[in-house]
Amino acid sequence: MSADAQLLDLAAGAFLLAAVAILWRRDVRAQTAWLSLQGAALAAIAVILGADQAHPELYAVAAAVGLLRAVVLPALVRRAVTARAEDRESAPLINVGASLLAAVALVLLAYAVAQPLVRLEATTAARALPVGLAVVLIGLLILVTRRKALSQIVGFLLLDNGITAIAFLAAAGVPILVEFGVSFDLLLAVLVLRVLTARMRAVFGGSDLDEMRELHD
Amino acid sequence: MIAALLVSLIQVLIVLLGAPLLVGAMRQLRAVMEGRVGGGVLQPWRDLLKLLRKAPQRPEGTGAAFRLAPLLGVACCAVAAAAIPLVSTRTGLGAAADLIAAVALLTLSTAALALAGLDTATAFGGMGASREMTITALAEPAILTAVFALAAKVGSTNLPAIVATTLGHGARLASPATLLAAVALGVVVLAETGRLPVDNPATHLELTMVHEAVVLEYSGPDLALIELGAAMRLTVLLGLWSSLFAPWGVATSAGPTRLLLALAVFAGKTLALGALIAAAEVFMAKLRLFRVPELLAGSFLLAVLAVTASFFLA
Amino acid sequence: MSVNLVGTALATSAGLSGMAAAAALCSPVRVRVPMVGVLSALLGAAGLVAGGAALAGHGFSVRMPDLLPLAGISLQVDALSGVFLAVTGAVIIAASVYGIGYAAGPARGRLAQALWPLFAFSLLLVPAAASVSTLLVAWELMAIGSVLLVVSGDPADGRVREAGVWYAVMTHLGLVTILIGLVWLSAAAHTETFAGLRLAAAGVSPAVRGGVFVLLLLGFGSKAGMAPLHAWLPRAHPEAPSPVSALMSAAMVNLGVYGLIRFGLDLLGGGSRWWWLATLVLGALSAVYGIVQAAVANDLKRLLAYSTVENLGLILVGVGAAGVFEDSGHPLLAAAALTAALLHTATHAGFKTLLFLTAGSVLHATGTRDLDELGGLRARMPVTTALFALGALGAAALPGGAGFPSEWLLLQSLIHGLAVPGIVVVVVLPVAVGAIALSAGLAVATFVKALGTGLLAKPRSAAAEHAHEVSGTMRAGMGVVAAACVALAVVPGATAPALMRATAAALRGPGTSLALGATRQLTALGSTLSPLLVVALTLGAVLLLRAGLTLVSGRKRRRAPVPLWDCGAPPLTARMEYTATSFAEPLQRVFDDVLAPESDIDVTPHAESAYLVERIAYSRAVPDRVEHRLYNPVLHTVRRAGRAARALADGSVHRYLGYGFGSVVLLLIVLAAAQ
Amino acid sequence: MLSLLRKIAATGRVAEPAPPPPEPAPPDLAGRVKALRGSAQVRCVDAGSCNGCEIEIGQAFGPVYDAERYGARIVASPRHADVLLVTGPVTRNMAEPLRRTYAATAEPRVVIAVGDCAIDCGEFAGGYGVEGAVGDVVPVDLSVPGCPPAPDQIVAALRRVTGR
Repeated sequence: MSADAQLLDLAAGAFLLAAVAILWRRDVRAQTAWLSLQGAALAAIAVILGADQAHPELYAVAAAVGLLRAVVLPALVRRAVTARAEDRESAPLINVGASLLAAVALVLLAYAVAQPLVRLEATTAARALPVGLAVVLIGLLILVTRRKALSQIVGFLLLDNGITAIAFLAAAGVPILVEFGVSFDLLLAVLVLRVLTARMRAVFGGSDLDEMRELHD
Repeated sequence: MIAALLVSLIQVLIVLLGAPLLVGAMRQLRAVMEGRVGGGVLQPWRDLLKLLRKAPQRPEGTGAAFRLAPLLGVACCAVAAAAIPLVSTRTGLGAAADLIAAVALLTLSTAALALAGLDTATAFGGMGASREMTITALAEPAILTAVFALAAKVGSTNLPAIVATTLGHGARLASPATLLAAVALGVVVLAETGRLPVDNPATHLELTMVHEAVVLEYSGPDLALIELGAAMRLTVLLGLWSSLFAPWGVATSAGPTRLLLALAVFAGKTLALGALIAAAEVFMAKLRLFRVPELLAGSFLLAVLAVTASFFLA
Repeated sequence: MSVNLVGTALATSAGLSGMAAAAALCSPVRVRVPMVGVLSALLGAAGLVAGGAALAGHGFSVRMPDLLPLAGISLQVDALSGVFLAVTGAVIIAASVYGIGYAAGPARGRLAQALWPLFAFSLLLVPAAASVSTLLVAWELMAIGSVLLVVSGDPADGRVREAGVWYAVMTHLGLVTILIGLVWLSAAAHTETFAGLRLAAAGVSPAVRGGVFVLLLLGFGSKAGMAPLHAWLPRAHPEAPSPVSALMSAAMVNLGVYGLIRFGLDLLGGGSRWWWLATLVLGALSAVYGIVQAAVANDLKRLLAYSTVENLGLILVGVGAAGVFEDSGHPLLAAAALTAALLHTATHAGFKTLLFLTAGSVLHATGTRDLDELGGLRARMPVTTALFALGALGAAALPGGAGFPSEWLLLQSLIHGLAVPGIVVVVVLPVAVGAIALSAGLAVATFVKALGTGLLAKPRSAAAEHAHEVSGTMRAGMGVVAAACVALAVVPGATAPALMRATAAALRGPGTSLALGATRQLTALGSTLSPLLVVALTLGAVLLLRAGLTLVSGRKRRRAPVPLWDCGAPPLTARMEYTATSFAEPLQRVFDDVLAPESDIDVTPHAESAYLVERIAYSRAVPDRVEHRLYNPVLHTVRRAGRAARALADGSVHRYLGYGFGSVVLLLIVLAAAQ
Repeated sequence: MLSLLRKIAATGRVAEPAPPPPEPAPPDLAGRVKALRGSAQVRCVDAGSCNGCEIEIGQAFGPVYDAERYGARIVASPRHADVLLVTGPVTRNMAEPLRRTYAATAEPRVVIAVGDCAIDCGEFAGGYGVEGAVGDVVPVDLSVPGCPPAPDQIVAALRRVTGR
């Protein structure tokens, strides 16, 4: 198979590996490191596709995505990690081992359901499509099973990375403006959440979502 | 045929003689990073020679299992070393050099040692055995699934075939399947050889011991065999890993010069991997025993991903 | 027709079983047990001969119309039946010889002794049946015989009786499902002979065939201990007398697999993919669940029973894989998978018989099955310990063990399964391989526990302290099967030709790619395994090392006896040993979510002060969760229904007459409405 | 991690240069020294010391004195050991354990009494809980005087055993 195809596979593999590692690690700091790697992989995918399908504007998208996903957002999360108590997911709702096994099922599911799409157009990009789907599912899994608000932000970012990857792989890149729009309100969302967690920590001394059930009354 | 047997013999000998040196080198690197001078690369050999000459003991009430385990440990590693294409793909076992068989042999040596630990009827022996078997049992799925990923591409679990095919298509190594499998097997190798973060080979605290607790009762020549076996196990597993994921330099043809080169490359690769582990251990702390399953579950996940990737992507 | 070896052997076995039963009924107890033992062993030998002949290519078929009203008895033996005949026969030989020395108390009674040969013969009859009615008769004979034998051990014991009830109920529910399925099938195909079904099955509508298969999967699966229908197995097998446990666990459960292969693959001709995916998944499930339960079991025979669930699960994985591959047009893969399943049936029968017999010897010598009470038998019962170690090696599927080649073959067939198109297959196979690997790993831990805490180390109780080696006949029984285990472990390739005939008979297709005649090694689908070479090399290396060691350390080789290192404290007692419970504790924690163990700590404070603890009681039990979650609710509802029904019967005659009258009127109304 | 790497690079070797080797072991020990081939696994036994000696032993095996470079290593079980480093006056409770430890150590074995208390009970001589000096319980081959002895003296004693 062609060098491009192999590079794309490689990038997709790294993308997926990062998602798994984020699920694997409890330490939010380590998670952010993997998050930046995933952002880089995402940018790489865009670049490869750009080279492959001769869409020069994809380079610009790649640059923007790389900057935002690999540098800015992880940095924001990292800066949100201040209090020692905050920086590891001590007790997720289901233990890490089990959630990893759940991830196995999710990935297999992603591959299974994506097959029709893949068969639709047998390009390398399409064959890597399930990876994006799998990352989306893993992101959702993190959103569901993790307690700390920060871990949830991480899951949220994972989810969005997955969506972007799908966009790239399926439609050879969403229109540049859309991408920027998405990315920026994502940025906004993260900032808001950060401020919120900071305030929550200031007020309640922790951002454990279970402890916040009492807030609604 | 003679040449093949010779290759196997050479492999066994280099593992047998080189394993303690590998351990020595790893300890030395660690010492240097800790600002010490270190005992030197030859220290493990000095220890072994001394232990071999010490008076053999028979702890009360221990039986055949206790006496057999050290021998079996070394023997299994030796056979595995003869089978795995560490230096050349033309090993003496030929078609019978099977990946699953090699892995099972190493498991056999672990089980024998665990039985020996239980046989002593001491609390620590039993504790170590229990932990060792727990880890082995949970490592098995990751190993075999990774094997599955590698063998499915080649269509055989025959080691020389796998290595030869990989050498044929070097590009395959860069496929996600292979990379994921490599990470998965790497984690398992750490667990199976009792390195950090699964087990601390240098611990003196019985309550944190896994492998050390099993062998607390051994002394003299038996202990020498145990240490030699552990070192050989490390060497063989590192060699297996490098033969599967970095097979460059493994000779596919006979010929003395070719073999010598392959020998040198093998030594280089194994030392490099060992150095990597030793350096990483400086930064790592031991995991709690009940965090180890997480680690192994993760490696199993990676192995499954490798299988799916090998089917869907490549 | 000329004299037929298979037929003669079967007839001989029938005659022998009759003689043995008669001898058991009308001979004094002193003579009874040895006589029955010898005759039953000969019976088994006859079965072995029949199976061997069938595997060697001799066919046999006979019809005895007037032996059974309506349908008559019709028998037919092909290579597939041959496998199960041979395995069963071999198990019968070992168990019967062993039983001579083992039988004690109630087990020596007339009934128990008479049942044994009849049960054994029914086991031979099932795979020889060639018509639905014959099969059902043989099956019911087998069921009744085994139930009675289970309770024959110690009818006074409450646990034995409970196990018997569980087993009786479940085996008959299984029989009912099989009955419905087969009757439905024969009704749809308008014939009940296997030959006829084989031809007519193609004409039956897929829906009917699917329904029939589901019923058969439930019925035969429950006999084969397939989760979640396995609940009877870990209850009945431990409570039965050990030779009976061996016969049930190593021979009877196989017949469930036989039924599945015979009907699913052979008569129904493969059917559709989902049948076999279901079989495969259920098999993988049973494998993992069985071994996880075995890993935390403390009762030696219960542990072995759960290990049976695991191994039968592996066999079902093989059968399921074979079906999937056959369905997707990969005859070679299918043949390899089925061969793996059949080979594992044989090897499992070997090591499981050995394990149950040795466990029986332990029970016989110490009077307990509780691993926490055992230990230290190494010095007291060397032969038993050595043979148990051999069996454990086989069950752990390690090189040199009987289980290793068959599991290797199973993995080979699965590894090549990725060639099969279809998304489901690709999703299922890796998970199946993971499940097999997990069960293999846990099996190693389980049997290290069983051997290490049960037989090695120091005795943990007076019972184990005063154990003694068992009698000659028992050792002979164990020795026979041990030899078979070694043979299967070292030269599995020798079985290749026979197994290929069997797979060919089952798949009606070509043989496998197993190397014909290459008895030294096992070659399948481009991979080769040579257990002989591996074992020889390892043993050679061990001897070489010993020699080298004596050379290095010279004459000082004499080992100076020293006390165990006790950290300087006074000597270690047996109470400080690691027990089976403590050994399994980490695994139990890891699988907490699966096992849901029930442990409770009860602290009694001292009389003077609440801060002084007088004693702490800790108890832990790992119940079968499936049983708790699935069976108990059902049983509860049944019980409630029963109670409600009791209210109807209050003993007043008028009321009963009223019921009768009411029902008649109701019937008339229905009839009127129908016109 | 990076910071640790930087620290490692900045610190470099902290071990002091090796002092000249001490005079060889006494004749009765020479044979065993030869048998040990420059490798000595060490088991420490605290027979009742005030822990001053333990601190010094810890230093002896620390980065600065680094006894390991001469082939000495601390092990977890007397079964693995050749050398027993015994400290403190032997108390009544520790006398038997000390004997057992000595018995558990395989030949050839060396006993080093570390600190004045180990040599002659030092401060605690005649104490009601004191059984006697180490020499009264097990045969002592080398002794390291001092209260507590300096790490380099301990290292020197160990070097006489390993002969390096």
